[in-house]
Amino acid sequence: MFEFFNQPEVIKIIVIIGSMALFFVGIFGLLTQKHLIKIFMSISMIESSLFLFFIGLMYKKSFLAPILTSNQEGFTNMNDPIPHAMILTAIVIGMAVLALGVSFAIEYYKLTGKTNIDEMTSLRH
Amino acid sequence: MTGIIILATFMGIIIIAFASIIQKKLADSIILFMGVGLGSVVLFFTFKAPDVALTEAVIGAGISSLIFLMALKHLGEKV
Amino acid sequence: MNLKREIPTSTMSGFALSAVLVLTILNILLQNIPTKIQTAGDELLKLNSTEGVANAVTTVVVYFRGFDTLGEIAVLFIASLGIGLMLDSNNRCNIKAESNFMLQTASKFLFPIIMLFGIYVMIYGHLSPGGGFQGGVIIASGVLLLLISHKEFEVPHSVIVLLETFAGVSYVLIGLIGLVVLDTFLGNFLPHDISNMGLLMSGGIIPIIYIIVGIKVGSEMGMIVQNLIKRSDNV
Amino acid sequence: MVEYIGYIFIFIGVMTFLLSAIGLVRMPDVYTRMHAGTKATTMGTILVIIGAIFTEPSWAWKLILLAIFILLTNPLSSSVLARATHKDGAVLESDELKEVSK
Repeated sequence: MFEFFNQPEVIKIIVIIGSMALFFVGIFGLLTQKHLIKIFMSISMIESSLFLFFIGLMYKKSFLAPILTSNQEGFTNMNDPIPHAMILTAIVIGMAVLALGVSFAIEYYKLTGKTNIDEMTSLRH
Repeated sequence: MTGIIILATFMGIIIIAFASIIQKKLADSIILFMGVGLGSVVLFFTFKAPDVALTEAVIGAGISSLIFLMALKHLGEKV
Repeated sequence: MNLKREIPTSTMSGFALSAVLVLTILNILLQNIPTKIQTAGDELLKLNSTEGVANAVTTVVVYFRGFDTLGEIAVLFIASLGIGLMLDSNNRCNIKAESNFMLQTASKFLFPIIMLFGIYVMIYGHLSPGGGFQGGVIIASGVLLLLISHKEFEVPHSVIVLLETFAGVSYVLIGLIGLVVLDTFLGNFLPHDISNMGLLMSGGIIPIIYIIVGIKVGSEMGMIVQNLIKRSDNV
Repeated sequence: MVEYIGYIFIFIGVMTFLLSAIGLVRMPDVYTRMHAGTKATTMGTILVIIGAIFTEPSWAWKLILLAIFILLTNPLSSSVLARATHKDGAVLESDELKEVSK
């Protein structure tokens, strides 16, 4: 029974469907919630799902982490390091941009006293 | 065994994320959102990416919670 | 969320249409999963065994994509600058709860250990998981501990300016020296012998660049944290 | 042979974690839940670390440092949490010392 889940195709299907589900949970939060913090949280969830998709798609089960240790010779049988390097910087930059967005929200609340996005209509007319 | 770990962690992450979205109190929502980050750490480590797991552990549990909690302190619960 | 409300037919049909579309795309995706693909990563790992260091991710971040990393820390700098402009910080902590004696004493013991761990992660970034980005954020979380426990603590602005200027200038300077010596921006002009891969003093400029990235990320993240904590509270 | 001693230690540590999780569900109020959730995890983590020292003897110094760090931080964080809940106004479910204190 457990061997069925260890096939590479099945692992890829789990990764694709799981990260799509997390993506749509984030979209659901983005569409239904009104508070600004919930909106930022949903955007962060969508980011997380993309990171999981990126890393999980290049995962090969029998391969090792791309770091040379003392009991293996040469850079063979290793996972692809390019998605790791991309996602590593993307996480840090996503956090900094999230902090910038939160500071914008704090300033907006200080100016107008609104946190509900349905009430933010000052630019509509 | 690896496949079952990946499947269970994905299901846990999705359930925690949905619970975090539909929570009424914002403080509970933020605490549950940290659970999404922790589940991502487990998944990154299972995917043989220890660098990314270390980054996500520091950011998702440390600084990200600070940002959301300071936003909660200034913006308040009122919708 | 009111589930008892009547759902219009157009919404229902749109939902059904999108479900059919998603299933179709999923079907196409699942049928065309290639089992064995040749990626750029294989060539890169081959190149890494002659050019890089033991941690292949570090080689990609610092050496093969070094110019992009320069742009990324510039993005971090601009985000930090924007937060500093948005939240005009005064020298008053706006957390109302008083920290007690236990937290104040223990944070004095814990802060050097956290800094030591951050510097270890930074320096050993080319041999083990870790590196400049992670170490910088760990140092920033150490600063966060002191900011929460000691109300009067503040990182002086001149120190941040000094560290950030030093890190940015030396990154570009090392790149330009590589451009002069080896005709490549960020060329590895220091000796990097393959035979002692795995030692601390190996890899040429790669560990130096990652330490510089760590200093820059640490000072920027520390500034973001300090601005968020010490924001003026007169809303 | 030495690995099996390590596996026994890891098993006892994981069982302590399980007891702590059961306590989190079973206990009636915040303070007793905190008691179950923080004390038992300190012991469980240290037992798992001792087991890891037996299974991988070359990592011993790093693991001992990790144990010292956990011994420093875990009681501190639980103390700060308890202080915060007390300031927030949490009450015991059944306060048996109420008559004595009044």
